[in-house]
Amino acid sequence: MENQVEIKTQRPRVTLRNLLPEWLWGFVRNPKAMLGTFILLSFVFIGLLAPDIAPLPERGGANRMVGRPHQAPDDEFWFGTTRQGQDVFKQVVHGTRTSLSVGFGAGTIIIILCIIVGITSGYMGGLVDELLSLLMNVFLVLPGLPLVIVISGWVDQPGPYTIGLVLAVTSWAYGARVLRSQTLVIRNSEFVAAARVAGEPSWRIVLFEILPNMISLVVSSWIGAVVFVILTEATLSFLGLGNPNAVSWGTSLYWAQNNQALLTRAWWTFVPPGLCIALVGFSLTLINYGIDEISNPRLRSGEGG
Amino acid sequence: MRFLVRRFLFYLVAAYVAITLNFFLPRLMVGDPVQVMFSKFQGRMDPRAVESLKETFGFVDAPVHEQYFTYLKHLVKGDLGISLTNFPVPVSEVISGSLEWTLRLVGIATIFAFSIGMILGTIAAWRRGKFVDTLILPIASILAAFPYFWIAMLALYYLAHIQGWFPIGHGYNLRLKEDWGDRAYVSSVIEHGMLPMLTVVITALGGWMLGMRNNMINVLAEDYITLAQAKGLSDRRVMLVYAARNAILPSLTGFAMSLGFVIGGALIVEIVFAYPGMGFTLLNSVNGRDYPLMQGIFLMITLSVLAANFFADVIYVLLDPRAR
Amino acid sequence: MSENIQPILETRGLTKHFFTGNALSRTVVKAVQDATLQVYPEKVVALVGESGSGKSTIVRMLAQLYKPTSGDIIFEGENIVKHTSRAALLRYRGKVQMIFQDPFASLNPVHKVSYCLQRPLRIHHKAPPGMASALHRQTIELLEQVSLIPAEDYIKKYPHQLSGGQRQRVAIARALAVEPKVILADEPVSMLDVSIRLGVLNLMDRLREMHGIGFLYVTHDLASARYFADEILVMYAGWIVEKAKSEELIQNPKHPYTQLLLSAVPDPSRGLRTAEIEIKGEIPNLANLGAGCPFAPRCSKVMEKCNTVMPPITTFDDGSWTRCYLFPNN
Amino acid sequence: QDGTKIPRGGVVVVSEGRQAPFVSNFNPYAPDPTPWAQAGVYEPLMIPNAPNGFELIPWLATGYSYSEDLLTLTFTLQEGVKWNDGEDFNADDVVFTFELFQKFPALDRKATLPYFSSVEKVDDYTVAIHLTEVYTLAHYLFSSVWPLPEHAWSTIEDPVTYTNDTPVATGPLATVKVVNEQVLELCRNETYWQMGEDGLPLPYVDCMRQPVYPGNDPANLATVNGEVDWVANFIPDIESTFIAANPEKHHYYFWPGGGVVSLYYNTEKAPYNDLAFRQALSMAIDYESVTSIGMYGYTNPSEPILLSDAFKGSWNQEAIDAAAEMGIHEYDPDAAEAALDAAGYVDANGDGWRDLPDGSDLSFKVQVVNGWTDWVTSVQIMSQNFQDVGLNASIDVLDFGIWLNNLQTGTYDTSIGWGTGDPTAWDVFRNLLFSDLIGDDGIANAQLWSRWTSEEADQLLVDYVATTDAAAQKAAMDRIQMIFVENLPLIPLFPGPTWYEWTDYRFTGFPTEEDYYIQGSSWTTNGQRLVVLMQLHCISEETCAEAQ
Amino acid sequence: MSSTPSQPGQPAESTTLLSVQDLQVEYRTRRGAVKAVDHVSFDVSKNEVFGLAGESGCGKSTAAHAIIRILKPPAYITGGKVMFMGHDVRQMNDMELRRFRWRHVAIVFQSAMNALNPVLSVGNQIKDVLRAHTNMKPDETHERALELLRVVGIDTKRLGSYPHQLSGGMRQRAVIAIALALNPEMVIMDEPTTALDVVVQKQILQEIRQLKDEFGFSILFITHDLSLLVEFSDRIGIMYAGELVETAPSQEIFNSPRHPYTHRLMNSFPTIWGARQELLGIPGSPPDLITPPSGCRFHPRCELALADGTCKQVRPMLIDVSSKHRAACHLVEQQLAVQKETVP
Ligand SMILES: Nc1ncnc2c1ncn2[C@@H]1O[C@H](COP(=O)(O)OP(=O)(O)OP(=O)(O)O)[C@@H](O)[C@H]1O
Ligand SMILES: Nc1ncnc2c1ncn2[C@@H]1O[C@H](COP(=O)(O)OP(=O)(O)OP(=O)(O)O)[C@@H](O)[C@H]1O
Ligand SMILES: [Mg+2]
Ligand SMILES: [Mg+2]
Repeated sequence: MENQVEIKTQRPRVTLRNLLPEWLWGFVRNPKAMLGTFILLSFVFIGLLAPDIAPLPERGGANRMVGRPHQAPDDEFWFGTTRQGQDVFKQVVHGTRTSLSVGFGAGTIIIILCIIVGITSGYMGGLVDELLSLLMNVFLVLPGLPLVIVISGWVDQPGPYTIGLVLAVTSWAYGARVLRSQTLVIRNSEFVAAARVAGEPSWRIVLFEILPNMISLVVSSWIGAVVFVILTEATLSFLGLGNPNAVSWGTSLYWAQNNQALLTRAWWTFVPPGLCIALVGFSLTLINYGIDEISNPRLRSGEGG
Repeated sequence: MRFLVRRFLFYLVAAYVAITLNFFLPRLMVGDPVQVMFSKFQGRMDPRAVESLKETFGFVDAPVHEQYFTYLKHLVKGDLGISLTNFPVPVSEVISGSLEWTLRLVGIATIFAFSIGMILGTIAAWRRGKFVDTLILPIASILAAFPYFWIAMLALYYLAHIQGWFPIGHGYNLRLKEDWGDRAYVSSVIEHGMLPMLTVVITALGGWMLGMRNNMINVLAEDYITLAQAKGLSDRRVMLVYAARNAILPSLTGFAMSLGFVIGGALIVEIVFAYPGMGFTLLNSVNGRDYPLMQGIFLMITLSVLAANFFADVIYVLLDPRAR
Repeated sequence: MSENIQPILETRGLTKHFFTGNALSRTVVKAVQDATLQVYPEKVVALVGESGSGKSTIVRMLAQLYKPTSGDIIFEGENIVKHTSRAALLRYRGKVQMIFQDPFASLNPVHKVSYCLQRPLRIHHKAPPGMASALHRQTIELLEQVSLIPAEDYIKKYPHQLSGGQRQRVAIARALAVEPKVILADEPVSMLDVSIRLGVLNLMDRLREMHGIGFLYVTHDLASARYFADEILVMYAGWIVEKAKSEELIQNPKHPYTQLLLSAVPDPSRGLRTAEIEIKGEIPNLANLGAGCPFAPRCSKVMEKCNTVMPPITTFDDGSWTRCYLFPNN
Repeated sequence: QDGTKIPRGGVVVVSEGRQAPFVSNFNPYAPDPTPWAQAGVYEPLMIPNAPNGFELIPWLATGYSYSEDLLTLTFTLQEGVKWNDGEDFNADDVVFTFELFQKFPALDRKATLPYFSSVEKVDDYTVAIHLTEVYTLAHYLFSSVWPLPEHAWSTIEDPVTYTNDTPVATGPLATVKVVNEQVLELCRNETYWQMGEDGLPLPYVDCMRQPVYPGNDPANLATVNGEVDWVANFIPDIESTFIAANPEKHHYYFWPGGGVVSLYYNTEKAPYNDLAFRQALSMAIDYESVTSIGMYGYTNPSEPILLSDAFKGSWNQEAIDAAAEMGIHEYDPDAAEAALDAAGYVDANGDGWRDLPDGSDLSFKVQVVNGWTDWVTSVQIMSQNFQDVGLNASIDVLDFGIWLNNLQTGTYDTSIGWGTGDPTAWDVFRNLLFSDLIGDDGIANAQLWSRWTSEEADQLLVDYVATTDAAAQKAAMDRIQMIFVENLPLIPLFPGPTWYEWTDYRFTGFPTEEDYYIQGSSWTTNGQRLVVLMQLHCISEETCAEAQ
Repeated sequence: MSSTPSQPGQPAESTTLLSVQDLQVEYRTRRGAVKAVDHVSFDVSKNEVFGLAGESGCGKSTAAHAIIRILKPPAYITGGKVMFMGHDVRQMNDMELRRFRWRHVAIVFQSAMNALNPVLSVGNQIKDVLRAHTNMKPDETHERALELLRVVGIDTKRLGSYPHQLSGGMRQRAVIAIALALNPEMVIMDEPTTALDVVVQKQILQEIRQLKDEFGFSILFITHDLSLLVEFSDRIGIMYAGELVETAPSQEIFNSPRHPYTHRLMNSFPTIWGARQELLGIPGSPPDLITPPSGCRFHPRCELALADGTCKQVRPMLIDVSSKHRAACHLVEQQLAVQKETVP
């Protein structure tokens, strides 16, 4: 028993709130997390500053045809032009906006659904839990992508945001389940019992006792959801299930493929959007690894010697 | 055993939900799918002809619950309706051909990705900071961040088209007859499956590997590992029997749960590689607005995923006595 | 405990059954059966038993964290099992508080010490509303009462910045905040380091005297029960099998289980005394208990009827009692 | 063939953009039968030769004639034709086929039902069709059906859902060898009625194999790799991809003879009901960019009169000149702006976009079908053109079904859409202007999507088919074109190119740009590919062996 | 200083089985090195039960793990010697180490639940050892496994059971069975009974005692429960904050502890024996081992600490109080010095 005590002092529970400075410190000192953050922030900046980085023509937006078709990268068109004579650089820069906002938007909806369903089910227990768990498990085993493909087949002209929404509605189960099991653990912990004995009402227990303890889990689930949405939105757009007129990385790839970018060796229409998706995905994954390592010190590499 | 019975019951419920969802999806959509579906015949065909076609497809007005029971009744008989794009071929017949190819490709690729991921993850954790951990792991996780289709297209273009190492598309050499007794056919099936498989494996590997590595690291900190080492067992035995076997358990549940995603990803690869599986049948049905076929395919994929999940549960029970 | 003092908190026939498993296989865990106990002001009652014998379950029912399956809990003459309104609950919690076993788990790691202490003050309106300074002063006082001095240092700390003993003191301060009449202490020191256990026990003893608080002290350690409590209840497999004044119980155990327990306590003065009492059998599984005495399979003096009917309570002149056929009711 | 023996054998590999897996359905009247069931397994009565002004080539019918009153159309049938089960093909089969339509309207894929009342067997090889009204182009319609074998089909209970897995047919490729989700392989009908130069039954090739490619991409890769012989795929940048891969052996010819793809608008709505607005739109479109970028330069801007090169003989030069005079159908953004200004479409509220003359906001969408990327690009260019002249245009990419439904129900602003390409110039205008095409339910059939009609045009169209007098028909046709140019019910963009590529690694006999004896695309369903099939043969015995 | 500090490298007595000399172990963390075991020396003789006691975190387990070299990073042995039957454990290569472990020294961990692999049957975990170290045939290992279960008092039917199917007591016995599988010379028991109830604890300790008498192995017994330790061990070492502060035969340490820490520790345990008395405990809490207090590590909690600052500045050495009793305290040194002066 004493031993447990010792282990616990060794490994303080990591939660954003309690350790903000320490957590940040851990985060800042984690090379993976920092590399990920750096890449991500670069993209966020690109997205935010898109109109300044790649000013749009007065009319027609990033899809406006401004050059000759399939021009290789040069001084004027840094990433070359598409078969339609559109500026790939502009499309990629403005696509960053779309992809990131869809990713973070839908990711946020997902995590909110996860929190609502997961915590309700974990905290309430009983019949509510049974039913919600069933729902979660069902959504878990239903194959996600085919379901989304089928649903988007029914939606009228799904733009990136619509796709994001469809993804949000169908993909919350995994996170909800993780949060639920964590809630179950925390709900049975002594400090929750202590709060009840102190006379705290349920809503306060959920919001002020349970939720803050799951911040790192919530954040990593959220990031996972964002990655998932970005990748899946790109996939669906690529398959032509989205709106080909939108400006997003997936759409760029759709057009590249339609114009036989590889056969015509117009690699510049194909590589940048793909790399952007991969980089953002990779950066978020890195951040998640970082969070994992911070909340579970065992995973850290190069500990000690 | 009780665990398996419970899981089985759950899958029954999940299957039922999927079936019901499948029924209501088109009915929940905005607009009139039937109208949209038949609009392409309009103008090309006499309205009378369109009307009688509608009837043939079974789009008759009836209360929803009646439609639902008819639907269930038909399902029980294995009748998934009639494909629109392949009229009047039953959906079940359209699917049956491609299902086999998908199961083969996805099944084998997934098992490969999973096992290689498990092995590499084990090694990465066992020899932390060494080659696998510091080199292969980061590469695999970068690859995992790329969209499936992107890698697939590059592979197709470079390895198949430019280098000519692999055939471009299709499940076998179309000059041959489908005949599993024929050596040439079998080897062409293998040859054609390589590249799609490789893509699935490469993109899925990172996730499994990392998961396994982290589980391994947690397991390695357990007392029973220390005890096993103290017992003077060989490293191999400790690594495989004591550590890996325990570390694989959480991955196995994860594996079962993410099967739906995996299959989704593999479908995309099929599309890129002209592989004759469900993926491209599904895409076609979507592009052709072949609702009955879409529903049928979704149902089939779901049922396969459920079956695979159950299979994973069985393995879980075999590996973990606590679940028995 | 003399008859003239009224117990402040008592239970009658308190029973708790847990239903576990799923729809396919339901099992009943009979965690507590027919428990009767009294807590008196300014006195300590110890509840001793092996792990899983139902001690915490009793405490949690008393803290109104679990609903009893049957039986009554009477507090200040009122049966609180029947009063379930939120206001009644809050009133009760203002008078009966609890200290948990694990000070590392019973303080929320995300909240500072000040939050822990001020929440009960606010909830139970112990501080004049809106008076931040009063709240602060009371917090300081509480910390000083539990010897966390200088209190100002502790008020801003997070639990993980405190040692185990300090944490348990904060937990005690939190219980004290509502000025309770009864404190239910569920193994409050078993998780603490040997060298600081005593400090916490001594602190609780001081507070008992100072505030006249009645304690229900749960432990599996007979020696600390003897040290801290006036009266000891021994529990086995959901049943309270014996009650006596501390010294009486230690010197003159009646129930065979108590005897076994005592004999098992290590005695440094002698060295290992082998096989003084034959120890056999295993702790029974609460999920499939028979109707008889749960100790019967391990009892060296087992009789036939032990296996069929649980012995009734036999009360002795000094107020102690036991449940054993060796002491027939006369 | 200069006395040299034509080599026989080989499997022609065909790709025609087929993306869906094959299922066995050789019922030619199914909504979506297996490819080549219609012209390959079965054959039509006659085949219109598109490059040759749609002259009808005798096939199962040797000729046709109208009765005096023009109310009966008689076909004489080819003698000596046998079904591949050995039965003779004769008038009974043709009569049976038309009567089957009457019994099962769902089979009437050619929409013949409104035009005939009954079919009559005159003798074993003569069939008379009694028309419901005078329609002097009926021979095109009725010659396009694929006769079914009465002896095999009369017993079939529900021919609508009948999948006809082992077809009884007359066609040159009536033997089904493989049909699965990846490949279709049809082989020669050993008893085919047409003979080759060597006196043996045609075709020279043994089989036709068509693999499934789930998208343009893999199909084009295979094509570029030279794996396919006869192709009907859209290949972007064909010169630098397909041709560059092997300029010697790779060929293509995109005959610009298809229906004219046009910009439609709903003339029942403002501002499209305003001729001035329509004219301004026609001046704003950069036709060159649309064809060169949107269509990859595979076609040319259409003449203002909606008729493609296939109908060069019917062109009314006067109408073309009139259009030029009006300045319509000529990319001139300044003129467009001026026209808009003049008509009162100015930016009234200062939001940067032109408004309606009454001051209310003007913005519109250009509809296009999702996945039809050449069209999507064209629409992107046009909407950009419109924006450049101050019109707030945006793009609405729609699912095909919804797109068509919108066009038919008139719930759209503007849209790109196809036009009729065959078989006569009359069909082109009739499908676009004939007011009867709007049904009682308000559905616009054929391509009357712009809903612009005039009594004069109606009358001219009726007159045209009520006579066989060529001069009268020419006059009517000229006038219709003039009406079209004057009223601009839609803006013709470009004639739809027919995708047609071939390789001569293994086979020869394909129509070439120089000798375009028939439309070369294997994709045509009106039977022209049968004519090509009769010509195809291996280059040599070696290439036959190679093509297995 | 006139004392005789413990001399590393002293030739071991013939009965000495294990000799730990000046052992130093540290955990290298980001915050700094935790000196968990600092210059610890003790011997264990054949057939002896040597008890190691101290508060949580004082380095008992670390020392035990260091003896059979199963420490994992970030723990590193940074100094000292571990001699077992004259062999230096620190010098052994992998092969020698594997052979040394279990054949000569076995270990029983604190919590049996965690020490048993949950997915292997108990029988398999016993047989594993036999397979790794002997050439027994399958039926021989089976026989031996059954025998071992019998020895520790588990129904032999349980051979195929999995850990979760056994009660806590049975699991602990199974772990002991594994430890005894190869008849080792020494068994290290790291809090083998902490998770158990007193009654079961008693039962198991009695059994261990019997087994020890029967098979004649030594035990290094680690616990924080002094009463238990005194009752069970022949000799006891008391650790505080990574240092060994006192060693003596158990009765002697119980009756006349010399180190103030030991003294206070003895005074922290209520007992059920003897009269009920007020106990004091030890004020304060154990130090952080990254920056341990200077001098005597106990001095901040010691009310007897010398006013002249010796305790604060000078680190006391383990000195012989009597032939079998050693303590590391300046007070003891002083007393001894006084004694020496008065009794020449
Ligand atoms: N929420 C619950 N659901 C089901 N069973 C429970 C629950 N809580 C306790 N039990 C069971 O009730 C019995 C008594 O448990 P309790 O926690 O009261 O024992 P305890 O005497 O406090 O033990 P310990 O000394 O380990 O704290 C145990 O068998 C336990 O498994
Ligand atoms: N992995 C680690 N990293 C850093 N410090 C550690 C680690 N493990 C143990 N320590 C530190 O080493 C010291 C000794 O730990 P050890 O486990 O040996 O103590 P112990 O005496 O066995 O305690 P217990 O009675 O709790 O088992 C402790 O202060 C602990 O904080
Ligand atoms: Mg308890
Ligand atoms: Mg320890």
